[in-house]
Amino acid sequence: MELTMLYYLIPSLFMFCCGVYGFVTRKNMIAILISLELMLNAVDINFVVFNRYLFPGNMEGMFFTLFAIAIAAAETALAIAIIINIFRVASDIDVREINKMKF
Amino acid sequence: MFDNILIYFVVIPVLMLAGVALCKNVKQIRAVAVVGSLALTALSVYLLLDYLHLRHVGATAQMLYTGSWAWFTPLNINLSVGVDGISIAMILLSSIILLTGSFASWTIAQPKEFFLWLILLSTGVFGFFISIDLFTMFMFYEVALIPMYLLIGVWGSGNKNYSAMKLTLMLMGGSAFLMLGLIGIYYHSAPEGQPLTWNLLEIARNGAISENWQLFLFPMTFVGFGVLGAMFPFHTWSPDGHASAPTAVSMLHAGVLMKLGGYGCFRVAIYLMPYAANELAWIFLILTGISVVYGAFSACVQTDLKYINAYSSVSHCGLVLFAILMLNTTAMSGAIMQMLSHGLMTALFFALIGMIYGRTHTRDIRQMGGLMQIMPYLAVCYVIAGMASLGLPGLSGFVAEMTIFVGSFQQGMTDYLAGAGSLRLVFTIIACCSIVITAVYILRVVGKLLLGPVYDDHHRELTDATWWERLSTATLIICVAAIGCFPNFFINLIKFTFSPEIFSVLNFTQHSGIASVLGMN
Amino acid sequence: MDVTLPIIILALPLFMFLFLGLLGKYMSHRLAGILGTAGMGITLICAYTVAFTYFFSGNPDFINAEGERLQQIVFNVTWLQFTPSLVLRLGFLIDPISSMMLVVITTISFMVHLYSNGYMRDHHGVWEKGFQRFYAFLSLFSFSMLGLVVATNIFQMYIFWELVGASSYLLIGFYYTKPSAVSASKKAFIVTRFADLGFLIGILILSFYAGTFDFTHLTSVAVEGLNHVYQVSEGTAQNILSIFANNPASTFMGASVLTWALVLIFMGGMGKSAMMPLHIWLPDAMEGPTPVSALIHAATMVVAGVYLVARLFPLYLMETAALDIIVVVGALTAFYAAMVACVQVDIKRVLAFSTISQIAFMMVSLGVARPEFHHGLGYMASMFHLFTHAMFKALLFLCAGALIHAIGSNDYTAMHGLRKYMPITHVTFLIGCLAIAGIIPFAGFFSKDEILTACFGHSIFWYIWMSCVAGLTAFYMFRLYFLIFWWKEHKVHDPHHAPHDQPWTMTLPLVILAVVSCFAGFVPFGNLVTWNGHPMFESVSFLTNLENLDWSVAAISLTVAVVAILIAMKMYKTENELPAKMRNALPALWDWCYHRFYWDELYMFITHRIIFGLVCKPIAWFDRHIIDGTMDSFATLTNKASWSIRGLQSGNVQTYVWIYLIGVILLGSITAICLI
Amino acid sequence: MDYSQFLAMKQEIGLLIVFLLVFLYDTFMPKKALNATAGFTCVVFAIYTLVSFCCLSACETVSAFSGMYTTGPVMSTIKNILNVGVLIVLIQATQWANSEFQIMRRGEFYELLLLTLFGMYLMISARHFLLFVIGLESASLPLAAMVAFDKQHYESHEAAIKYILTAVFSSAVFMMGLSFVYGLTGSLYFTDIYAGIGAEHSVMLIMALAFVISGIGFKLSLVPFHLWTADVYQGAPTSVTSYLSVISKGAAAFAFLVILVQAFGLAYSQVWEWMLYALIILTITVGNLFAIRQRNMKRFLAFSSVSQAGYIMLGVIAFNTTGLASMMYYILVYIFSNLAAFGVIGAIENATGKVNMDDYNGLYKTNPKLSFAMMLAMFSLAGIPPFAGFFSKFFIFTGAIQQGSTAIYVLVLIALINTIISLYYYLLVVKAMFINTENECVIPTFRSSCSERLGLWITVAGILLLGIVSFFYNSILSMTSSGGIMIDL
Amino acid sequence: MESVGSIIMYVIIALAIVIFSILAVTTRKILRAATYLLFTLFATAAIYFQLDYEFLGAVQIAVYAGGIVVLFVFSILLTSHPGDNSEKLASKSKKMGLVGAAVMFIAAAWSLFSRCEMLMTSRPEMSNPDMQRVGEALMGTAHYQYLLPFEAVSVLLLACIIGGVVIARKR
Repeated sequence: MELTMLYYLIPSLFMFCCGVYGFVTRKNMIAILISLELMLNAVDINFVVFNRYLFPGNMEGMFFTLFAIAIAAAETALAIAIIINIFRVASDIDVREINKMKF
Repeated sequence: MFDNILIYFVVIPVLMLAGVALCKNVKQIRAVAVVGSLALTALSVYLLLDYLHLRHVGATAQMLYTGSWAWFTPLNINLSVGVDGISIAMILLSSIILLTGSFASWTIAQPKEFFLWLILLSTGVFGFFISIDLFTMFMFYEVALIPMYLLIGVWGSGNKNYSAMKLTLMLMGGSAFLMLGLIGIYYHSAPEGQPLTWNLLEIARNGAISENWQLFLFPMTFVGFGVLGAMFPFHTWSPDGHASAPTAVSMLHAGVLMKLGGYGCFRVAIYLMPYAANELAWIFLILTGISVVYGAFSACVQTDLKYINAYSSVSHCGLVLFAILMLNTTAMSGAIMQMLSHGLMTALFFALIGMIYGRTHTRDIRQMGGLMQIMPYLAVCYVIAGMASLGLPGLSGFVAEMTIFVGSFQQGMTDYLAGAGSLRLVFTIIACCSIVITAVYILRVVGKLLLGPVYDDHHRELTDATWWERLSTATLIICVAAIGCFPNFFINLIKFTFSPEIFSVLNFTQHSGIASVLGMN
Repeated sequence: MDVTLPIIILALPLFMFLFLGLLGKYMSHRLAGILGTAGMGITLICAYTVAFTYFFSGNPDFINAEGERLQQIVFNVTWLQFTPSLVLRLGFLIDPISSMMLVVITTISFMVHLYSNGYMRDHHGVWEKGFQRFYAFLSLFSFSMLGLVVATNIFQMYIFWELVGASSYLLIGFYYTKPSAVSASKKAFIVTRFADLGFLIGILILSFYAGTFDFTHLTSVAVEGLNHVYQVSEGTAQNILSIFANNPASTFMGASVLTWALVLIFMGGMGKSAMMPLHIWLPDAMEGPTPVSALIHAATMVVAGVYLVARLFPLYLMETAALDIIVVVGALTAFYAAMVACVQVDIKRVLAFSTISQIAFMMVSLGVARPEFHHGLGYMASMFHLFTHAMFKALLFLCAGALIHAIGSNDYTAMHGLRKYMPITHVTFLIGCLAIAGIIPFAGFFSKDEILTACFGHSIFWYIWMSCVAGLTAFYMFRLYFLIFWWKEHKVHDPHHAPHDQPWTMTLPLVILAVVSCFAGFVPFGNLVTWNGHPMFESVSFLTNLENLDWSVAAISLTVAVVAILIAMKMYKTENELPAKMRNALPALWDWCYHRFYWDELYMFITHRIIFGLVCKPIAWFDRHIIDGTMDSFATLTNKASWSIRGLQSGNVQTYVWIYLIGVILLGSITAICLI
Repeated sequence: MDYSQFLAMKQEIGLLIVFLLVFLYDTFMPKKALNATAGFTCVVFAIYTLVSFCCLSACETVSAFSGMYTTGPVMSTIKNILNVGVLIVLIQATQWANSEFQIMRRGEFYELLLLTLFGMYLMISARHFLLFVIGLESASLPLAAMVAFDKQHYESHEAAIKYILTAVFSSAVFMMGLSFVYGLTGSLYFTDIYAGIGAEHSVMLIMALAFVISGIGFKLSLVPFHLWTADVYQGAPTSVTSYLSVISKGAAAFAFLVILVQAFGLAYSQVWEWMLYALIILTITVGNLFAIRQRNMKRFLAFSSVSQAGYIMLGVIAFNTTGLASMMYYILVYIFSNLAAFGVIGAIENATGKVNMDDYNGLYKTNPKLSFAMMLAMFSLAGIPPFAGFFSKFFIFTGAIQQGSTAIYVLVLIALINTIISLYYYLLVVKAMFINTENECVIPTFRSSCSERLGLWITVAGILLLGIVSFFYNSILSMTSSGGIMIDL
Repeated sequence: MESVGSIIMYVIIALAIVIFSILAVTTRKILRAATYLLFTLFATAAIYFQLDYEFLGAVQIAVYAGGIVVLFVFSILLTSHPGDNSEKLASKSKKMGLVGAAVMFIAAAWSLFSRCEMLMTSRPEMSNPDMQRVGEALMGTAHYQYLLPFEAVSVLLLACIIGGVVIARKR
């Protein structure tokens, strides 16, 4: 058996879909953030795998992942700050309750 | 730029706008409006005479006073102006109606805003008529449309919000098609390799729009302008809009704005796309033919004075487009005459209706009667307007309609004899029937409204026209009679444009009565 | 001919109209009346001068060496140029019939102007409201009518045709506060308008084929055997003939295009001349002031139809099918109107129906005229009858006006036995009756006799038919005469206000017209007015007409007339039961006649139920609900769509991303599927 | 390692200097001087705008960091256009920033704003997807903080969380697409991608393209990626909303064009063209349909801006220099029109706290000048001559039609028909102000602050002049067409 | 041909990713979700290691596992009500989630499999990117060197810090 690229892409894809599922189903906003982390992580894996298998000569994928991790960290921090703020205001972080503005 | 006389037709209204904006009280506003519109009228009369003089001394260019100033150079958009007899006729019409409209709105509430919008509207109108650049033309066209919304919405009556919105949206809907058509024309305005142009004359000279494209662009432009020309089935803004509009706005709208539609139809759609005009005329002939009788029949059973007149406008303006589609010199000249005639007479009508409404506070003919005894001046004017509308010789309606009928019939018979179908002939005869129906609804109104015993005793205390109202109506009546009595003057003014050399569509159907083939004269 | 007089003839009435119409209310009634009458008087003088110059000056412009009368265009101004060949000109054409009409119109018009000075005020001398306006309208009418008769081309005729219609409208509706007058005027206008539609289309067809509107071109046709026709080259005439004869598409629904054109033009004539079925406006038009009825609805405007056919007569000759139609329409109308006239109560209505009947006589006469028979005797007879009828019918109407003025009612039931109170009126009315009944030597005798002769020459059937109508004419006129002046003694309620004869302004026209009615029959029309200008008689004297009578026809018609008068005398001279018996004997007929064969009801049904109810209202409904509804529904649909998709924006961020995801995948996959 | 390459990024450096100045001022100045932070920022930024326009703009295409960063006349121009917009936003925001509740965070507001603008600069100039992503993120993440600025309002927080969650989701999808692109081409340089995809027509690339488009479509709020727009616009402070609606949209639109042209290019245009057809039709229509129901002015303008984005995209799909110029011009005009509207809304909100359309009933009676400005803005947005919006709309249609296919005619027709719907709702605002009178508590007459008036005057002047004075469009168009082919952007 | 060890390693990693991903998004307890996320991130790091990107793996563990997850745990503690740490999922949103995830999976799989031959590539030889190379790439301006993004991301982080400060600050 050879570990072709497919073998790495499938788990990553799966992770991404789990992230989608989590985003759409979870009520807790932090859980949603967790799902988003999964998605971003899946993308990172993709980049790395493509880089490793197809274009071992450069490090594009790797560096993209590197920066993506940084961005993800920043984004998480910001999101968590906002969530905590909301918790202060509404004392609830159920995303389904956050729908005062609609239609 | 300012040595071209035409530019002043835009400059004066803009100055008027500034003037009105600076005015402190109603008297100053009136003064600005009257002086400005008088200046415009004088200018247009001068233009008319000078034009005739130039033609007399042998000017043969299609458009005179042409001028072109670069605007959006990369797209070849210029501010190009130029007029021929038709434009001059329209400019004259517009200035007269603006003048009389100013008088008719002598005592309007919030005069400052009202006149601002009204003058903005007329800026658009004048600009449209002097332009020969499609872009500029379209821009002025839209400038003329939008003030209607506020004029009706703020100063209107009845179901004004609905009407104003409907009118604006429907007209803008038309201009949506129009815009597409115009841009399409632009991209086919010149043969491969030559610079594209928006200039009407150059496009016509190039004749580069391929037949297939004509078939696509012609309906776009024709419908676009046709909406404003109240073509069936896009006419429904007209009854509601006119019914709700204040007097001067109805006057300008029915008198001038609806003419923009007809003018555009022949100046852009037919002039630039002769092939498609010839091919597709039948569709629009049917629609406009329907408009003619349909509007007249509808007018027969209306009870609101303005609705009657609005439907009558549908009928008359339908006749304009109908005649244009005959694609022959006589009928097209008739169409222009009809525009002039309808513009003046319908303005007169709306002025009178506004004056009557201002006194009786109703427009329902069932609740009025015997006004001849109470306000004889207005009543007599109304009768005269009615007579003009039903085509009494000596007034403008007759000459216009007869020219149209003669021209249409000629074309119809030619078609028929050439084996090109009897559509034109049949619809000409149907359109002729409208003169009877017109008589029916006009006399019905005259009989119910003006004659007979006084319906409402409260009306007995009402007064007759004031001096400014008299001035306004008398001016219009004089103009109506002038056209009616000296039609050849106007026909000669118009006719120059409708020669096959200029209007290439006439080549497609070049004809004359068989008699002239045989050498009869 | 000098253009001054013709221009005055047209311009003066127009000027008087504008002058009186615009400034009338600032001047006194009397002044307005005087000005109006004086203006008309001047016109009368001019018209007479022109007519007499034409007929009797012997100027080679008007008459050639062989004594044939020529057409002469005095002036012709381009008014509106439709196409290079179709030009609408306003001009002044003199020829026998227009000269004759000038005389008729100005005479009657002047009489009416004069008469109205007395008529249009009440017994206390108070002027009618709108007196100045009345004169203005009369002037307008005179202008239009004069313009009509001198028209050089068919479109000019149409213009003035419309104008006389409008002035008729204004005059019928003169008492505009009266609803009946308003509706009568409206009816008159619309019915004639409808007829004019036919006229217009006829003109369009004719002008398309002929390439001209001008009468001189249209009617200069050479008919075999007659060489001198208005001095037009034979080639041109052949041209027209060939156009109509050889055109490949010249038939339409079984009739030639020319027939269609002529019939449609005749339709216009039917409207103006109140031929059945377009006659319904004329009886109602009696709502107007009586002088107006005399002028417009008896003498001048209503004969415009006849004049029109006469004007285009050479064209009609080319298509005798159209003439046959004219005969049928005319004969039916004549009979119908005579029947109805026998039972009417309102004296003006009797006269109105009588007018219809008499105009129908003229029509029939034109219809039966053929060059083969006595050089187109029917044409001459028709014009002759037009002339005499104008005189005596105006006389009768003016008499009726006098009666109405005196009594204050239109019904003979309020009159009876007036002979003692109004002797002048009595005598003049009797003269009028004798004239219309066709008693020798009054005017009507000669003209009617010629008509019957012409009929006789054409077809025995129509001859008998028209003779019967002539008998009926004598009957109903004398019925009227006896019922007004005899029947029983007049009851006078108040001796101070007994009916009496009228002021001189009214009497003078009556007397003049009565005298004319007595002698008009001796005018040698055959030498003045013939269809081709060719004189009928070798020499002319006062008794020419008498000498050239066809005595067999004359004797029969005289007998019929006398018998009819005797029957009328028997029935109506004194109060008796006979009329009631007659009525009971034929109740259905009487009823139908009395209700004018229910034509008005039929029209009401068609206009109100069919046109208004089944056309206009549905169209208006369709417009508001279907067309407008569609336009509105665009807006409604947009709004509905807006509401229906608002769920997308649920406010829940999870839905947002879900839609985002599905959206992006759909976008990608649909593109992928489409492209791969 | 030629670090002098940083000097190619003149405008970015200038912007960072402005940022540093503001940052230092805000951090180190005494408390009293802090009241002038707003004014200081405006002045500094104005100077920068001017300098940027005069000196910093690139006269010719300059590429740095081996093609990762490019600037040129067109890029400089769009940045200058954005600068102008930001300047107006800054001026308009002064009143709000100095309000009681915002004093604490005033400096940070300006700092964040400048940093997001920096992100947009990067988006515009990036020719490498990594740089682009960083630009995209720095243009959107700090915005979340700005959206959350109105701490006393719950809506502000709600908007912020909705914004950041969808933004991150969108960037995840975007990066997923990028990973596919990378997998197919092996590089993230636009030029390499352009060369790499060649005639590639696999599902993978199409899907990747869809993901990429969705990521930028999110910033541009194209339907169906627009759902955050309305909520965020409504919840965010008005100044932030106006910034979001014009500046970030303008930058994204331009970046979109750059990506499509440079990375996916002509060879692939038939694919993305069809996607864009669908997106444009959906965007314009759905945006309009939502807008007609709205009563909250900010939410209303949110949907209006959704549909405006559709029109901007017409310039992208035109795929020619006229289209590019028209798009830039459209953005410029749109900045002025929309900022005029937001200026009025902000002024009224600051004075009375009212943002509903019904509250505007009878506004003309009490505040004629404001309602006049608002009317001009509405007419300009609706594309009514002689205001600038007409010209921009006309030119963008002209540009689109220049492409010449039948489909584009249909698309433009649909867009034109949609202008009728948009006219309807813009007129609703005009109607509320001028025609409606039935209002119990009319907004009283008030005098708006100097900064607000200044902002409004600038925008109104722009609305009136940008169209009639042909200089602006002419110079943009001549500049874009002088570059020759689109690929040189 | 891979060594058996790496295959076993792969299987473990893949299973861990799949299982912990599922658990992370389905567990009701939010703290557990964070924990599962941590495991997933570790598994990801393991993939990086397996694919010879040691530096990246290290960063992954340091930043993600060490930083972000801790952040999550703190925030969870800050925002959870005592005794309210489980959530129920509405079946409707479950369905939506399933559909969304499935559609995503299908679409992505479809697109991946459209380039089958690419998926089947075996791992080529590659010299480990040593720190030298990484550092040069990070500081270089040439092709495939990332100085500019590095600077840009610092600006981004600065912006996020300021944003975080603004949000976190009371009032």
